This record gives sequence, C-alpha cells and structure tokens, in this order.
Amino acid sequence: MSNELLISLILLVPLLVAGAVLALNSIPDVREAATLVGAGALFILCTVLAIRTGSGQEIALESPDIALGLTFAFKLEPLGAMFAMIASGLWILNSLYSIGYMRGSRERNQTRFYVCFGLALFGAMGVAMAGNLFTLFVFYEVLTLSTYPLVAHKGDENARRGARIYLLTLLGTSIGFLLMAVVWTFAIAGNLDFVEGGLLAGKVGPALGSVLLLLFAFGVGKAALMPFHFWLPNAMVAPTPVSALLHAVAVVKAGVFTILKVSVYIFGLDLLSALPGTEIVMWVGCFTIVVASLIALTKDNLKARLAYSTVSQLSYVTVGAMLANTAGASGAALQIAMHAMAKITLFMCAGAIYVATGKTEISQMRGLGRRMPIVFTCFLIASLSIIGVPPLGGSWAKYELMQGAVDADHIYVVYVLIASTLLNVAYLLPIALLGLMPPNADTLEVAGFKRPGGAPFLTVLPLAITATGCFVLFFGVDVISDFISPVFGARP
Amino acid sequence: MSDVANTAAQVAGPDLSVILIDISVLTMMAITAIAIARLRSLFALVMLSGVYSLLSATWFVIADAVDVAFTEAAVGAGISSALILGAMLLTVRVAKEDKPLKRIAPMLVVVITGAILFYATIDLPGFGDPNSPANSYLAQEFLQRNYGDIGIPNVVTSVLASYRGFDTFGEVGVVFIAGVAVALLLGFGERSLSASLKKKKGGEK
Amino acid sequence: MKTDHHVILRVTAKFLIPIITLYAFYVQFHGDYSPGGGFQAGVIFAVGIILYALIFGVVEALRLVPATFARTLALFGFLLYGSVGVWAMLNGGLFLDYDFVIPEGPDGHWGQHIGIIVIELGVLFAVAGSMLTIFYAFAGRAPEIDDEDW
Amino acid sequence: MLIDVLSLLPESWVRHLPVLVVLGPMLLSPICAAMPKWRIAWALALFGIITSSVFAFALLQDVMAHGRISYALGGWAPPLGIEFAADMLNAPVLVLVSVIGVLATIFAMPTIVQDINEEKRSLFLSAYLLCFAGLMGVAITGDAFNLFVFLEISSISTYVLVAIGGSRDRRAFTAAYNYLIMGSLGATFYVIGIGFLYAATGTLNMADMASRIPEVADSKTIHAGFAFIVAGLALKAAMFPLHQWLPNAYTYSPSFVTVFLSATATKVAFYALVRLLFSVFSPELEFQQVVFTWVLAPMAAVAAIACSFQAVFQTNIKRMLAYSSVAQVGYMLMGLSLASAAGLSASMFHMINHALMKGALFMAVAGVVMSLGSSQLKDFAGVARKAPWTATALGISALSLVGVPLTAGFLSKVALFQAALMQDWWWAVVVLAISSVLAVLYVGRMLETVFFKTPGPAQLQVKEAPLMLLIPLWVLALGSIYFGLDASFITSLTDGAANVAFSGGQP
Repeated sequence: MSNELLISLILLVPLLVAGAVLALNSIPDVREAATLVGAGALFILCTVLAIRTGSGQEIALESPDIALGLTFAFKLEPLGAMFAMIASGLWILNSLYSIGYMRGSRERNQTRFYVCFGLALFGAMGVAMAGNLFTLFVFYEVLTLSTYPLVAHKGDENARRGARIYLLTLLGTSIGFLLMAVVWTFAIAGNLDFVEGGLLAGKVGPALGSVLLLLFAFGVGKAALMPFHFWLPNAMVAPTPVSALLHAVAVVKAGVFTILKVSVYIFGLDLLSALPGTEIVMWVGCFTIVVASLIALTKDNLKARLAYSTVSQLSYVTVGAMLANTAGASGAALQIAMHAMAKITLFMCAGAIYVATGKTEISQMRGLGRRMPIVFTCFLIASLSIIGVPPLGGSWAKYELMQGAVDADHIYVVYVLIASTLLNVAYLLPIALLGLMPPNADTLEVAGFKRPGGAPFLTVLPLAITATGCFVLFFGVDVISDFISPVFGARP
Repeated sequence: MSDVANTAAQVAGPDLSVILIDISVLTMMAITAIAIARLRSLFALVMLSGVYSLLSATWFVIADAVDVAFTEAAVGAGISSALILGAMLLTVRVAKEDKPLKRIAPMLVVVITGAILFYATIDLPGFGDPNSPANSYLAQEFLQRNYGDIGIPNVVTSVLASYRGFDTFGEVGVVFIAGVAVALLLGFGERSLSASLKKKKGGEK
Repeated sequence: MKTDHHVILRVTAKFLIPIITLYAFYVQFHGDYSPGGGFQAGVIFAVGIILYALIFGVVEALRLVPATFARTLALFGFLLYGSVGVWAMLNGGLFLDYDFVIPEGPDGHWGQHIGIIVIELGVLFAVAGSMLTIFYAFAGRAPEIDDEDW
Repeated sequence: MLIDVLSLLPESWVRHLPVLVVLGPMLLSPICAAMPKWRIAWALALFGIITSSVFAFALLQDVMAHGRISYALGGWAPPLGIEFAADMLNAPVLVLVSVIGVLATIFAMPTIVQDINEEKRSLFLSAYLLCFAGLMGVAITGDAFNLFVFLEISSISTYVLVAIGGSRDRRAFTAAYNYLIMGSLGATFYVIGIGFLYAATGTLNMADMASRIPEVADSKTIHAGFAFIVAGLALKAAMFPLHQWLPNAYTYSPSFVTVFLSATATKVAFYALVRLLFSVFSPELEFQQVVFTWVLAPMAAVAAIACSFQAVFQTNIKRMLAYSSVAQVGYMLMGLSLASAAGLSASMFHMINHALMKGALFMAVAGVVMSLGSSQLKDFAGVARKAPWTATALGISALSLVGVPLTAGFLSKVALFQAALMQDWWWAVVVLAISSVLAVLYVGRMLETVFFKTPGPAQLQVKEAPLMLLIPLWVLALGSIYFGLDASFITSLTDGAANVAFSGGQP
C-alpha cells in the first residue's frame, strides 16, 4: 500500500463508518458491528503508519492550492503517529464500551451518537496527520463541531447549556485567538508548514513571538489552560463514553497535541526558550495544575472531580512543552499517552458504576467495591498511574517532566509537580479506597444495582484492558521514547 | 479691443437685470420650500409643490435650459400634482404633527448637504463659462457633430434620443416600473371601481 | 346629479381638452426642432385624459380610454423602444444604432430620423400609458369625490 | 471553467454579449406583465434570467481571454455615447447576480404562491425582472450616469417588491416607505455627485473621467462629488450607519424578495462603490486615502461589531440575519478600505461567499416559514426533526457565515485577515475576530434552536420544503462547501478584479 493511499484511507475509514452507521440506522446490531470493524481497521492502518514513520519513511500527501496559497497537507512525524495510534486504539475500546453503556442505559438517538463519533475520529485523525497549521486548524474545528452534538446528546436544558458553553468556548477561542495566530504566522512566514527546528525561528522578535505564543496557547481552548478550562467540567453532562472521548481519546488530547506540535514545529524549542512569553504560559500552566487540583478536591460528583483532574493533568503537557528542552517536551509527549490510558480507565469505571447503580456522587459509593471488585480495582490502578506510582505508565511522564524542569533551571516547576502529585493522592485515592471499604455501620447495606446483573460485560471488559495497558506502558516506555525521540533531538 | 471686452462681459456672467430676476425667483423658491416644510394641510402642500415646480421651470428658462424647463413644467407642475391629488384622496387631509426630536436628524442631513454643496461651488466654473470642462469638452463635440451625425437641429433631442438613447430607454423603464408598482400595490383601479359601482347600483335598486 | 355647480368647469374643459391633446402631438412631432419629445408629450396627453376624468368622472374617462388599453399602451411603448434597438442589432448594428434601422449610405440620416421618431413614439406610449395606469389605480380606489374633500 | 460557453454561442452574438446580459430580462419584463397566466410569466422570467446567466458566463470567458470588452450603445463611440464595459472587475459580479437570479427564480415558484395574491403574480414577476435587469445594468455599465439610471430601475422595483409583503404583514409598507425615502436620498446624492464630476471633467464616461480627474483632483468640486457619491452608494450598500432601512426591509418583505435582495442588491451596490472608488477615482488620491482610513475603515469596524451584537439579541430569525448582513458589509468595506489589491480581492471574495450563504440561509428560513407560518426564532425549535434537508442546508450555510473551516466563509475571512495584516492593521484583525465570535453566538443560538430544542406541537406540523425550494437551497449550500475546499476559481476571479481596479480599469 502506498503511503498516500494509507493517509487517504485513514481519513476515509472514520467517514465511511459514519456513513455506514447512518445507512444502517434501523439495524442496531449491524450498525454497531460497522463501528467496531471500522475502528479495528483504523487501528491496523494507524499501526502500519506508525511502523513506517518509525522506520524513517517520508509519509506525506498534499492537495493542490485551495486559495491564497493554502493547501491541505498531511505529513507524518512520530508525535502525530503516536497520537493517531492512541486515538484509534482507544476508539476500539471506547466503541465496545459505548455499546454496553448506550444499550445499558437505553439512550435515545444512538445512530446520531455513532455518526458523530465517527466524524470526531475523522477530525482527530486529520489533526494527528496534519502537515501544516492550516490543515491542523481545519480538523481541529471539525473535531469541535462533530463533538458538539455528542455533548448535547441528552437534549434536555442542562445538556444543551453544557454543550453551548462547550461550543462557544472552543469556537470562540479558536476563531478569536487561534485563527488570528495562524493568519499572523502565515503573514510572517509566507506559509504554514511544520518545519523541523521551527517555522518562525529567526523570523520573529521576542515581543511579537510572545504575542503569537500567547495567542496560540489560549487559542487552543481544547488544551484547557485556565481561564478557558470551564468548558470541560460543563461538558460533563454528556454520556460517559463521550466524556471518555473528550478526555482521553480525541478532544483534549488534540488540544495539547496542537500545543506540543506548535511548540516544536512552529516556534522550535530554541526560539521558544528565548521568548519571554514562554515563561508566562508556563506560569499559567503551573497555576492551572495546582488550582484545578484544589477544585477537584471539593467536588463530590465523580465525573466533575475527574474533569478537574483532567484540566490539571493537561497543563502538564503545556508546561512540558514550555520547558523547551528535550526532556520536558518528551515528558509532555509521554504524558499525552499515559494520561490517555489512565483517564479513559477512570471514566469508563465511572460510567460502569453509573450504568450498574445509577450513582454519580462519590459519597454514595462507599462499599460499592465489594459488589464491583474489578471496576474498583481498575479504578485504583488508573489512579495510581496518574499519581505516578511505578510500575505504572504515569510515572515515566512525571519523571521526564521533572528532569526537564531541572534541565531548564525552573525548579519551581518541580515543586509544582510534587504538590500536584500530593493533591492527586488526595483527590483520587479516597475514591477507590472508599469503594473497597466496608459499608457504613449505620446503613450496613451497600447501594444496590439499578439493573439486574450489575454492569454489562461490555462496559467492564474495556476498562480492564486499559488498566492492564497502564502496566504495559510502564514496561514498554522505551519503545515510545525511542519512537518519538527524533522529534526533540538525539537524546532519548 | 471691444471684442475682448465683449467676451469678458459674457464670461463674467449675465447682466444685472438677469441677476435680479435670478435672485427673486430663487428667493420665492426658498420661501415656497420652507412653507412646504411647515404646512400640514395636504391640499395646500400639493398646490405649493406645483408652484415650486413652476418657479423652478422659470428659473431653468433663465438659465437657458428650455428643454428642462418645459419638462419640469409638464411633469413637476402638471402630472405630478394631479397624481398626488389622486393619492391624497385615499388618505387624510392633514398631516400629523411630527415630534420635535424627530426633526433633528433630517435637519442635520439638510444642513450638512447644504454645506457640502456650498463648499463644492467654490471651485465650480462660472455660469456660462465657455472654457469650463462641461462646456468645452463633449458639449462642443455634440454641437459640432450633431448635424452631420444625425441631421436634426435640436441637439438636446439628438443627445437624448440617439447619443444617449440608452439612458432614455432606461428612463422609460423607470416610468414603466412606476406604473407596474402602483398597479401592484393598489390593484387595478377599474376592478375596485366597478365593484363599488355595482354595489351602488344594487343599493339603488 | 341634480345641481351642477361645476358647469363652468365643464364648459371650459370641453374647450381645453382637445387643445391639450393636440398640443401633446405637436410637442411630440416637433421635438426635432424645438423643446419637447416623447416624455413631455406623453405627460401632456395623460394630463388631458386626467382632466377629462376629473371633470366628467372616472367612469366616463374609462369608457374613453379603458384601463386595459392604458396598461397595454405602457408596455407596448416600452417594448417598441427596445425593439428598435433589437432591430438595429438584427441588421448588423449595435443595440440602438439607428444608422442600421434602414439600409442606406454612410451619409444618410434617414435611419437616425426614423429611429428617433419610433423611439419617441415608444416613449410617448409608455409615459402616457403608465401615467394613466397610475391615475386609474388611485382614482379607482375613490370613485366619488365629495365636494367637502376639496 | 467546465464548459466553454463562449464557443457554443453563435458567432454573431458574441459581439453583443455585454448588452445581451441585460436585454433579455428587460424586454421580457413588459411581456411578463401582460401574461394572464402567472405560470407562463414565471417560465418567461426563468428563461430570461437563464439566458442572462449564460451570456454572463460567456462574457466572463471572453473577458478572461481578451481583457476588457467595450460595447458602444447606439454605435456612438465612448465618451460620446454610452458604453457598456466588461472587465474582470464586473464580469464575476454579473455571473454571481445572474446565477443567484436563476436559483432565486426557481425558488420563487413555490413561495410566491403563498406570499402573493394570484392576480398580482404576473406583475410581480415583471417588476422582479426589471429589478434584475437593473442590477445587471449597474454592474455592466461603463457610464456614470447610466449607472444612476439602472440604479433607479432596480431601486424602484425593489421598493415595490418589498412593499408587496404588505398583504401578509402591514409592517412591510412602513419598511418599504423608509427604504424608499432613504434609497431616494442615496440616489439623489449619487446623481448630485455625478453632476459635480461632470462639471469638473465634462464627461460622464467612467474611463474618460478616470483619465481626467487627476488634473483636477485638488478641486473642491471633485471633493464634494466624491463625498456625495460615496454617501449615496454606501447607503445603497447598507454601510453603517446608513443601513437603517435594511433590517426591516429584509424582515417584512416576501421571502423570495429577501432571498434575492440579500444575495444581490447590496452586493451590486458594493460593486458600484468599488468601481467608482477604484477605477474612476483612485486610491492614490490623497483625499481618498484620508476617507478610507478615517471614515470607511472606522465605520466598517463599528458595523462589524455593533451589528453583530445587535444580531445576537434579535428574536426574529430574518431580522437576525439582516443585522448579520450589515455586519458582513462591514467586513467587505474593511477589506476595501485597506486600499490594497489583497484587501480588495478579499472583499470581493467575501462578497461572493456572502451572497451564497445569505441566499441559502434566507431560503432555508423561508422553507421552514412556509409550513410554520412564523419567523420567530423560538418557533424554530427542533424543526430539524421534521425538515432535515432544509435544516442541514441551513446548518452548512450558517457555519459558513461563522467562518468554520471547510466552508467558503472561512477562506474569505482568512483572506481578509491576511490582507489586514499585510498593512499592519492588526486592530482590524481584532475587530473581525470579535465580530466572528459574536457570529458564533447568534449562529450558535439559531442552530441550537433548530437542531436540539424539543419541538412543540406546532413544530411537529412542519413539513420538508418542496423540491423546487430544496434544489436552489442545496446548490447554494454545496457551493459554500465546494468553495471552502477549492476556492482557486473564485480567487483567480477576485485577484483579476483587484488587478483591474488597481491598474485604473486598463487591462
């Protein structure tokens, strides 16, 4: 298969899935099968893509000029290949889980749900493979728009409100800031290609560069840097598979991926470390890490707590990119993968608990672990990965980030990371422990299952797989590191 | 010597008597315009606008624009007054009093427009100046070629009907659309007329 | 109508209307030599009819010049003007190039003459027809004008 | 271009192309008025406008191949006679107006049955044809006074087209009246301006004027003429703050009229402004630069923000779109006042896109209103369920309006941004960005209502719009997508247009 065909297929498969789902509206079983087959095929294609990228092949595809010298260009590099792998791999698991969840809680409009999911993956694949900033921006917006109906899925006033905030924040920041940054970059550099060493390197002074950096950092609303983080907790009204999509598979990952990609290929690490704006973004990132964790502590609603946790964890990536050195940036890249694996586990656990018992508040979950041991064990494992306990994947990301902070002489970042770890312990561990504890003395009885038989098998299997994945990532980290190291220079 | 003086006198403009007539006609026009703006009785308004048209027609004659004067008299004073009277019959006879605040914006527009008009006249060539662009360039050419091109003595007609015949075609379109417009909005007069006549006959029986 | 206090009006009008109409045609056909042309002639002609309608009533005027006729006249005039242009095009000239209205030598003026006369007729028809249509549309709405209204 | 229309036409017609684009509708208009059966009138109108668009395409191809084409009406060589002049600046406008005209005429079939009494339909179509011919005439003429004549033809027919809505909603009369007053004011200003220019240059031909103006550029007469012309045309183009007539006129006129006007009338007026400002006057003139920088650009900025802001608070969907139109005119004026080729090209690009998306938006709204009977935003709750095709096209065009990537609106917005940044007008970029964010607000509100609100009993009665409405609607919506993916055709046209404008009308 030629590389061009490969790229086209990767873009086409999610679209085909969306089309097939729409056509198979009336036959739910075949419809779901189509999603699964599509997801499987996409994962295989992405794997092939990643292997070819790893072997140093030039994989690119460019459309003719659309207008004004803008083109759709796709060009693979390790970061993108990694993101494509994560998104497509987790799509399989998320689809399995969705089937269990959506049927288990008898949601309406399931066809629309799967169609939009397919479109969202289309957007994510485009973001991952984008060869220039314009293409990246276009698919970034595709992702935003296709996920809006997912967030508004329930259709009641509350869901619409959350979805409205979601859409307005993301579209508003992207059109208000990101687009301006893109066009400005275009005006300065004359093109928008991702160039090794940075497109803007040597072309902008410190002041203009800082302004651009700030526009990028706040324009990518999906990276949830404060004060543009509030859409994420508000989007919690969505069904759990959607939350998983937002937090782990595609949306926020596309955001931080964009930040990372812009840092490496538009600014270049050398230019970045020289800009005063970098420092500002880093402060904002550190602020977000700590404050979001503190807010998470106050939330009793499980999904809300996880949402703030995501806000906090995402800023790890931003801060890592802003450290502008090899260790920091590769720590940021690792964090994308590690956090995806752990966070999807946590969300799927939350969803499984909801489907089985209808419980959403942490305080109601005491003792539930006795009835749902697998779910709560997986929850514990994922929590530990996020906290950064070996032998779980999250530890490597945190290690690299701290290394990067030391290299860059930003010791305060190390303190922030340590504080964040402590806060992680404080807001994540109690949930799992509470669940595994005996029930309250006065009630004695654990909350019962809402539906007979507890969580459907299809909701439990995926989260068990991803929890196992957290271990695998710890031991397989060398593979990932080696894979992405060419991006940041020679040192792994 | 005398020739030069003669041309100079022509260029300098018309003589005193003409200027006096100019001033008095323009003064009357201004008075009529102000009266129109202040009156509330629609009937008087229609009559005054007819007067205004006649005055401007007179003024056009003084300015040697006989064709324009003739048209103004026929259209402005003649048919317009008749049609506006017809329209007036369909509505009340006295206009409503405006709120004073509402008059500010139109007043501003008028004042600003007037100011710009005055500003423009500073550099406007003198009246009847044979060297002004308007008189020397194409106008001369029309005068010179007209008879050879078209063969009729009235240059105004040949400009209107031939040189710029397409404009006239467009103007006929404007007149036509005006007819269509009124018919569209008011319906065909004869239908409502015959309907009301029938009703009347039925009433008499 | 029992009392006719408009009798002077009627008598004067009867005298004036033919003159007005005649004058319209003078203006029309003498336009080549003196001020005037289709526009003015059309308006004057329409004024004559309108005067008739005002004095003798709209119903009478409608019998003289039916509304359908006025409408048709308007659109016919407009078409007539355009068709002169198209005719010139068909004869190999540009739109409205009267030199191509009839075949003649390079110095001939008959094309221009005929062209101008026909288009002025078109203008006359269009203007008179449109004005009458407008008047009928207004007058038809208020067939009876009470004396107090004046 | 896909088909070589030019080669399909008889040889002898090619010479007459400039006048043919206007002639068909103009001569068919009186015939339409005489038709007793309105369906025949409609067929005639459609036929006339289709021929116009074919000729417009052929003309465009001719211009692309041979440069400027001049047509001397009456056989009198300009500047003696009136000239029709087609070049890259107006040929695209002609194509745009005529294509929109064809689509709007198809769209007229189902909607005027609802909106207009039967005995008036023939006359209505006649007025519409003249309006169309007037707009085409404004676009193609090369004579400043002839432009005024066509402006009058189109304006007078527009007033009546708007007022016709009065049989459904009496407020249309007031709207049409206000439009009439303001429109006549605009036309008068324009003609006063032309009068001054004539006094100063002695000619009415635009190209001739352009060559004579530099000698007298310092004359106060020219300055005053310039001011009057800009004011007059800006009023027609609905430039802030001269836009007051537009929201009501668009809201209360019959849906067909709204569709047609929103996609053509202001666009043609905008073209006329460009023509006068760039190829009669010239942006190199000192006083013009002052006006650009200190009058047009600030007005454009205020329009883009204030009217977007007003749009957010409208409860009537047609009114909301009308305010959005004024804001979009602000975008175009912003590009124009940059006085650069890139800016002008971006403006024209946005103008074409805006015609596509606003036409489609008003069509889709009309499609829903047909069975719903109301154009209040709250009554549109969940209509997507019953009219998915209409709603989807609405959605696509609305996204193009916001400037979402993969739609045409995005590319033109990027082009505007880029042109502004080239001049270092970063404040203009900020203004446009704020306006875009406001657009997200009002469009988001509309889409949310249409797609996600729970429909009430009245909304469940909504039916899909008839096929005759869906076809033109989807042509426009797909156009917005197609030109979002490959706008090279449009940008080649608009770049050509900008080149013409900056070379002073010479090829």
